Formats: sequence, C-alpha cells, structure tokens
Amino acid sequence: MTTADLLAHFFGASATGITISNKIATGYAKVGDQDVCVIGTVDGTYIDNAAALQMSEQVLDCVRSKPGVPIVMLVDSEGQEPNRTAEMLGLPVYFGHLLTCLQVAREAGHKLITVATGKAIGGAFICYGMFADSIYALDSATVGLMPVEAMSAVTKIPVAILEELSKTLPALEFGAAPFALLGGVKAVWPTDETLADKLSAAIAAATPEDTRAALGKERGGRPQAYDVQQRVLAESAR
Amino acid sequence: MEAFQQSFPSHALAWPPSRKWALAGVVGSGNLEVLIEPNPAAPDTVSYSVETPIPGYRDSWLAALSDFSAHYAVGGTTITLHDQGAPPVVVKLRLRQALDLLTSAQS
Amino acid sequence: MSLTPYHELKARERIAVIADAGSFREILPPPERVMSTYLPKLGIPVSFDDGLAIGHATIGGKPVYLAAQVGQFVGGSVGEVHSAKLVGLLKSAARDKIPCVFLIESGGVRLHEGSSGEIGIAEAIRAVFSCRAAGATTLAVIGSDIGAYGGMGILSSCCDFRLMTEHGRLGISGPIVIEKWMGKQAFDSANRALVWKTSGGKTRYVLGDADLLVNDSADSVRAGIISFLSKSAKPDLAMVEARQASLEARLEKFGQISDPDEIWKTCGITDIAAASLAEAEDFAKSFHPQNS
Amino acid sequence: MPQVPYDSRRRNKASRLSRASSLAQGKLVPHEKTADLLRAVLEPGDILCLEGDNQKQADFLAAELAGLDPSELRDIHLVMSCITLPSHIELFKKGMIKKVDFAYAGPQGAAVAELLAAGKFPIGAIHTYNELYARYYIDLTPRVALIAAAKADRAGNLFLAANTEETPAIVEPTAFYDGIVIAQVNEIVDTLPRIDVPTDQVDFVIEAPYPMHLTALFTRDPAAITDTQILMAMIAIKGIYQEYEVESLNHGIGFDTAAIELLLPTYGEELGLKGKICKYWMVNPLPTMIPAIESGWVDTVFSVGGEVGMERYTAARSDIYFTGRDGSFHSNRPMGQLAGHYALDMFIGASLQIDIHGNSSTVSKGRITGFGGAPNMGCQPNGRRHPSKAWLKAGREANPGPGALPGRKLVVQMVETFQAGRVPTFVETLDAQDPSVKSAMQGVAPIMIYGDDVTHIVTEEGIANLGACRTQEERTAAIRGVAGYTPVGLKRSSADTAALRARGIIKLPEDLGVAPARANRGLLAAQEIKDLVRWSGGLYDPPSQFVDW
Repeated sequence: MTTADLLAHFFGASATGITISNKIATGYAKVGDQDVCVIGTVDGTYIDNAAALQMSEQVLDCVRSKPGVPIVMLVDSEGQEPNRTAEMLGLPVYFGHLLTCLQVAREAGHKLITVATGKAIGGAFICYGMFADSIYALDSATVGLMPVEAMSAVTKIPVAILEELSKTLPALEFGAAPFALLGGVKAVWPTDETLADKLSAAIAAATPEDTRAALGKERGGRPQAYDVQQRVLAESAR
Repeated sequence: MEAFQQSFPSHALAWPPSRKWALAGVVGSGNLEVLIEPNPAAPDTVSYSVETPIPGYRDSWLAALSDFSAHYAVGGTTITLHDQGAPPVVVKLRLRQALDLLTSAQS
Repeated sequence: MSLTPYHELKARERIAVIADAGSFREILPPPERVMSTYLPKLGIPVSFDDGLAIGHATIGGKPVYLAAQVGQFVGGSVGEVHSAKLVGLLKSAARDKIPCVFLIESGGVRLHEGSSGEIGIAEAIRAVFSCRAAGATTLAVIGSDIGAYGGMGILSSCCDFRLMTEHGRLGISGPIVIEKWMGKQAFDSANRALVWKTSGGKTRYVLGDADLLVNDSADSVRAGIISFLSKSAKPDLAMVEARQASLEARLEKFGQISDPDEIWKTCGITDIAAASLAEAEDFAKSFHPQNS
Repeated sequence: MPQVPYDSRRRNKASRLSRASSLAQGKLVPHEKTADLLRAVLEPGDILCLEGDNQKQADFLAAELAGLDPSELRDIHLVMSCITLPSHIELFKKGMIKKVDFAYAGPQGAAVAELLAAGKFPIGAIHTYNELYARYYIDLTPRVALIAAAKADRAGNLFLAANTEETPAIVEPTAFYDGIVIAQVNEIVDTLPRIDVPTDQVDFVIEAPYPMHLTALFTRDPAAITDTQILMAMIAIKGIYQEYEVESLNHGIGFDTAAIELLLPTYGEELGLKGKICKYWMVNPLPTMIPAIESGWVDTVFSVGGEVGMERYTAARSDIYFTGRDGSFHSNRPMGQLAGHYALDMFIGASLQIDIHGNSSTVSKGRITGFGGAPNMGCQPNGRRHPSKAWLKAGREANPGPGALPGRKLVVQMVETFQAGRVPTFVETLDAQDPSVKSAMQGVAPIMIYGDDVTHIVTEEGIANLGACRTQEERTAAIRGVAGYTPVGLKRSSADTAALRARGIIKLPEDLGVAPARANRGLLAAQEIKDLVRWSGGLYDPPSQFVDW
C-alpha cells in the first residue's frame, strides 16, 4: 500500500493537510469529525537529528495553535540513523527533546495515539511512537526490537535456537501479534475500510495511564514485568 | 550450563553474623557472584550451589570449595555461586570477600 | 571519602561511595532472586539482581531513590526484570516526590530478551516524565566506559539532568554498529580516541548535552550529584521551544562537520591536545558550553 | 680441468643489475615500477629474504611480490623472521615458494597450519630469531633482500628510525655476499636525520605509496591488569626480584610483567628496593615502564625494536635509552637478543601451557606459530663467564658439580594456573607433543622454553623453585604444588608439597609475607593509559586505539 493510500484510509480527503518531506509526515487532518495533528515516518526511513526536529516542531506548533487536539503518530521506520556525525551531534538528545515535546503536549491535554503502520523497530519506535497513551499496529506492520537474524548476529546465539525459543517466547518473535502479547500494542488492526473508525474510537478511549505491563501479564507475553513493578512499589512504600 | 550442589563440614560461623546476606563479585567474563546466607539449622555445614557455563570442571570446583570450607569458619551458611568462567583464584577471593562482608560491622 | 576512579567501581561499590554511609536500603535485594527467566533458556548465567541494584538512600542527607547498573552483566543491558525494577523505582519516586538518581552503565535493551526489554525501557521513559511532572528530580550519572547507549541513551536524555565524567559516553548506536553500517573508513571502532571524541563526556559537555562534567573520582561524582538534588527542570512550552531553537542552531552550525576537534575549536578550545588531557573540571572551567 | 668459481655471484649480480638499470634513476625506482624491478632482479631458485617481524613490515614490497604471476616467479626459497601478513600467505597459495625458513607465524598461525595440511607450505626449519640471522651468514644468505626503512636520501642511504630491528642483520650478509638489497621507504628526503644503513649496502630504493605497517605490539593498557596479575607481581617481586637482587633483566609483553613494572614505584618502593633491582633492561620501550623510569628506578634500556607513540619520550630520556646523533631512538634485534642471552640476570615471560617437566609452549592444535625470540633469552647461556649476584645465587642453588658452570641465569615462567575460559595452563602433556604438530617440525616438539632451563615458575598460588630441585620427581612435585586446581595441581600430594615448602622450594604468598588482600588495582602506579601520559609529562603519544578521552 502506498503512503497516500494509507493516509487516505485514516484521514480520507483531509490527508491533503499532511506534508511529507524527507519521509517525515507532519500536518493536520481529520479522523471523522475530529481534528488531529499528525507526525510520523514513512517508507521505513531512518530517523536522524533533523527528522526528530521536524516532528518536534510539529508537536510544538500543535501545542501553540491547536489546544487539546489529539496527536496521531504513524510509525514506519527501520531505526535510528547509525551515523557517526548524528551521534557526535547528540542524537539521543534530539530524541529526548522529541519525547519532552510530546510530554509537554500530554500535560497540555493533548491525547497521544500511535499506529505502527510499517516498520517499528528499536530506537525508532522508542523515540516517539511508544510514548503514546495508546499504541496500535496494523497487522502488516513489523514491530519489535529486531529480527532474529540481527539478534543472532549480535548475541552469537544461532538463529535456529532463537527461532525455536521464539515459539514459546513472544518477546523474541518479530511482528505485531507477538508485540501485542507483550502488551506493547493494545490491538492489532487489519488494514481495511474500518481503520478510520478504529482510530476515531481509539482517540476517544485514550487515557494517559500506562497499562502495558498489566496487559503483558494478562496476555502472558511478559509474565514478570507487572509483578516486579508492583513489588518495588509496595516495598518502597514501607 | 552445569549446576551442582555440595555440602562440606566447616567450623561454625561466628554467630550472629552482622548481616542477613552478603554478595561479592559480579556475573561478568572471568568473574562470578557469590551470595552467602546464614542457615542456622546446620551450624557445622556449609552448602554450596554452583552454576557455571563451563562444564567439566566439577572436581576442580569441589577441591577449591573444600579447601575454603576447611580454611574458614563458614558452617551454618548456604553459598550460591553464579559463575561466568572465573578461575579458582577469583572464586576464592569472592568467597573471602562475601564472608568478610557478612561478618564485618555494619557501616 | 574516596578518590577511587569512579569508572573502575562496580555498581554496588558505586552505591557504597555515593550514598551516605549505611543509608542504602535495597529493594528486591539478591536473596529475593528476582532474575531473568530468558537467560537460562539461552545457556547464559543469571544474576541475583538481574544487573540492577535499586533502593532508597540518602545522599548529603537528602532522601533519594538510587539505581546502579552492573555493566559487567550482559553489558548492563535492560531486560524484562531489569526494566521493571527501573519502572517500579521511578514510579515510587514520582509517588513520593523524591529525586531518582541513576548510576548508568548500559548498552541499552538486552537483545536476549527481545522486545520485552524494549517495551520496558519505553515504560521507564514514561515513568521518568511522571517524575518530572511531579517535580521529582531525575538525574542520569554517566561515568563508565560502557556509558549510556541505545534505549538507555534515550532515557538519559529524558531526565532533568545528566552528569558525566570524561569516561562516560552518551549515544544510541555504538561504534561497532556504525562501523558495520558506514564502513571502517568512515568510523573505525578501534579508534578509541575518535570514539570518545564523538560520544564521550567532554564533547557532550561542550555541546551542552551533559549539564555537569566532573572528575573521574567517586567524591567528585558524589559532590556533583548533591548539587542537583534540590533542582528540577520541569518541562514546559517555553523550555522546549528554547531547546528546539538551540538544537536547530546546533544542526545548522555543526551539521557539515565530521571532525569532533572542529567542534571543539568552534567552541573556543584552541589547544586540542591539552584540552584532551586536561582533568574534566579544569576542562569545564576553561570555556562556556554551547547551551540551550 | 674443472672450472673453479671465483666470482660467479658477483658477475651474476652485475647481470641482474643491468637488467634493472632502465627502471632506476641512480638507485631510486618509482613505486609503479616495483613489479618490473622484482621481475628483473629475481631468478628461479633464489634465496629471497622478505623483511617482516612482529612489528615492522616491508608490506608494500610483500604486496608487490605477491602480485606477481607464478610464471614469473617460482622455486623461491623464502627466508624471513615472521610470516605475518596476508600477502605472505598469498605467496604460498600461488605456489611460488619451494622452501621456507622462518622463526614465527603468530598472526597467520591458523593459515599456515591450513597451507601445511594442503601440502603448500614446504618448511625448511622453524628457528629462533638469532638462529635464523646466524644462518643468513652460513647457508641461507639471501640473493635478494626486500627491506623496509623510514627514510632514504637521494644517494640511497637509509634511516631506520626507532625500528631498526633486524634490518642490519639482513642487509649485511646480503650486501657482502653479492646479493641485491631493495628498500621500501616512507619518504625520500634531501638530508637524513642519521644514516643507519650506508648506500654502499643498498641497491634500490622505492618510495612506497603508503607508510610501512607498524604494530604497537608492546603497549599494555593498565586498565586491563587484573587483581590476580597484581598478586602474582607482588609474589614475583618479593620472591625473585628481591630474593636474588635481580639487576639486569628482560620482560615479556604480557600483562603479568606490565603489572610488575607498575608496582615498582609503589610496592617496590615500599620494600626499599629502588637502586637495588631492575636497573638494566633489555626490553622494548614499554609504556608501562614510564612510571618506574620517572621515579628513578631505571639506569638503561636497550631494545630490539621501537614502540609506536614512545618516540618523543625515548628521545627526551637519552640517559635511559639508546639514541642516535639525531637524538632519536635506536634499536637492534640481533644485538638485543644477544644481550638478552649473555648479559642478563633474568628472563621472565609467560606461556600458554606448561607440562609436568616444566617445558612450556605457546602452540595450540591447529596453529603453527613458531618461536620468535623468547628461546634466545629463556635459556641458560653456557658461554657466560662473568658473575653477578643473581647468577651466582641461582648457581649455588643448582648445586653444580665440579664440571659445571658456577652460575645460572634466572629463567622464570609467570603464569596463571588457568587461561581465560578455565583452560588449564598446567597439563600433563603439551599440545606441542601432539603428533600432528610434531610432524610439521620434523618430529621435534615445538617447545619454547625447556624445563631444564627454567629456574622458577610463578603462579597466583606461589613460586616453585625448579632450579633447586634435585630430581625430576621433585621438579614435578614442585610444579604440581603451584598448579592450583588444574588437573595437574589436583594430583599433588600434600605431604610432598609440605616437604618442598619446608625446604623453600615451594613458597606460598604467606611464606613470602605477601597479603593477597592488598592485591588490587589501587596499588598500580598507573591505572590507565592517560596516567602514563601524565607520568611522561605529555611526552608519550599513545596510538588512538588506546585513547579513551
């Protein structure tokens, strides 16, 4: 599916309000009758310092000029740019700034909704999409830390072993469905005509509580996280 | 991963120890972590539990642990070792450090 | 009091020299054996604390929550348990409105635990901002050779403040990954001088990414931490707008430079060799960082 | 009447030079014409010497040589000290070499083993350094030598800079027996800082398109020294350096000896040993010696080679190091090895494996590494006559008979009982004794240091004084006594160990008054490379792979 098709699925005719420049989408559109601000990556692009600034500028514009308008984050990015100059100029700080802008928006009453539309991998997902109130993924999206081949290359654990283990450990599997089992996305959406309605409902339902650990426990994909968090909270309260 | 348990006779630890537990070392290449916990039920015995990723050196481990049990009063403790390829000299050093920490005055 | 080089210390030794003597009360201490369930399945040794010691302490008499990562254990990496301990601690800090200090030494997400650590870091980042919203100071202390990379580099950049030594490195992609991606000509990961000039404490301080640069001694780090405990940087629109402008200016000014020495020179450092050798605090005094 | 040869080599050299004459202007040949030059001067069957040791490489000439077609170059008898570069391996893959005599193949050990298995590595013999250089004067004199120098002037004089190494040992026999010497240089200049090789001994000079490869082989980062190594260093200082008053010595390149160097200004000072031990050294300019030098411990250092980054420091410390008229550092491998053989109280080095007889080896199965220079120093110099305190004391302990030398060199092996990954250092039988390894060595096991030469073994468990043992059984019991929890150590009898301890043949840390609890990195005079730079007053320029600031 082309980017234009995808945007049309979500935003209909209002998708014309979204500009794509350097594979970064920014602008305003409507989901049903609801005005939304859109930031995102397309075509699996790598996120660098400039891309982060492009998105943060859009968030700031929204906070300044469109009080309370929900911010929809679309994610189709292979990762952060592995580049020495980017690192030298402080890539993590650019990402931290983007996240801080989103926090300012959240505190100003903007809802934050993410849809992983394509690749949503590693740092590229952490640096904005995973910060949302509610996170969703298309069934065709490839979501996760990294494919098992890449994992194998770094950990030196053979691919066959990782693949075998991933049958019982969704954390090691790569894709939207296993990511949902971990609580990392709330729901996986089929790419069809109902996307706009689903997004609209998701915006309406969004609240800022982070429920991912509870969800991961409930769905069985991340059995320890919630309990450990709760134990720490209980012990620290003594 | 090879795992084994073994108990040795040892003189009783000076009682009571000043802490409920003590940890020495880290799990890292050529190193290990040692957790020592009092076990008053068996004051003249020390029980070891070892996990190591390098199989085939059980005899070597047990000889080192036996020597440590004989040289130091560690009866009435259980000691758990998570190894990542530590040589015996480091094993004995961490055991000593953990024991010192368990019995030293609270800082 | 200790002049021991901070970067040489292990996590628990750091806690011992940073916290007021005897004040540290560990949460989920080693005997609780809250450990990774993934690593044994991969034949990798586990650790009693999963590479993270957390607890309550006082530093300079002020109550804090304190976390220290064990860089030796799977590179200080963040898996399911490790991240859950971080999140629990941060939520405790937000609830109790007391500062949270991280002694960071981590390459980022623990690959062996796949996406669970990734989601865990994302949760921890949300929790960092809960602290900031509550006015509970979050401070990243980066003074180890492993530094703060990957998701931990991003998390550090979300904290109110970053304190670094020249041994510390702050980044996302490590040099080996970049070398693989760009080629050895563009970035030789064995060229440690370039690696440190790219991501090390001095360059991060020059560019304003580290709020404070201190000497590599436990005492200096402790004193530095104390200096932040009564401050916070609660995010608001004015702050992020100013930051947006400064980050844009940085990209404009330095975007075409590839040699980090050029950045130092542009920032007014004339004798690069002497500045490279200088003690961190002397270095920091010698010029005004490019800041936001 | 048969024709008696008088000057056939000289006439042969003349014809080779005339074939090459169109390629050179004087002695200078442009680097683009290197292959043509090699084609012109080389003949099938030549003994060819290619300079390359474990630090300095005639890498451009090696690459040009490997680029020739086997139809142009064949039946070469290669003589060289170190088979180090991929281009060296290429010569064998292409089948150009009919025989090879060498000393060391460390970095290419696995590739050499593979070639050997494929029948493509026709070994003449594997030597120690000085043994090979000696044969350059006897039966392996090169017809053509390809060497490396830092600079040349237009007349063809050469400047070798810090890394003189073995260049003179190659050039002299070649030049004086009508061979041809071709030098690659980093640059050609009008005036040389000093002349190390006169143009009379040089036939051609080529300015290489890139500087010769130099490895910082002797730089040990103090940050990587472990507490165990510090413990062993303390044991060695008290149990050997102090005990024998070792004045002149050689150190290896390991972290164990680096720890000793860094303990001299702290632990050694505390023991009051300054001025009494470690005054005269035959060792490369080790960065980890800077604190000891700056603290006034060291009188002189002579070296077999230079070390990258130590150029300004050595030049500024000409009371310590040997320097030329230009002020810069000078080294010489054969002479350094000779000095190491005859003029030292002690050789101390590490090893990968030691057997129950005290033999040691760095060979592991599947790798052919050879010897290098350690055996030239790690042996008893039976031609030595001058006494020293340490030599006489070790000699007395050996209880020589009326027909024996009165003294012994201290030959010390310093090893941890286990290598990384819990691989035991002490073994009943060396990998070097494996038939597959021996067959490559004409049936002789490649033993680096022989047990009969070794006087002491130092481990983290203590010291075994093999020199004072009376029988082979005693020697084995002493080795088992310090072999810790290795399979070799587990076989010890506590009665034997106690008896040897009572006689002082085994010394444990407590016997020496060494407290293991003190063995930690805080005792090092420098804990990281930057500390060494500070000690040097900014004169040491560490290579960028060692810089983390």
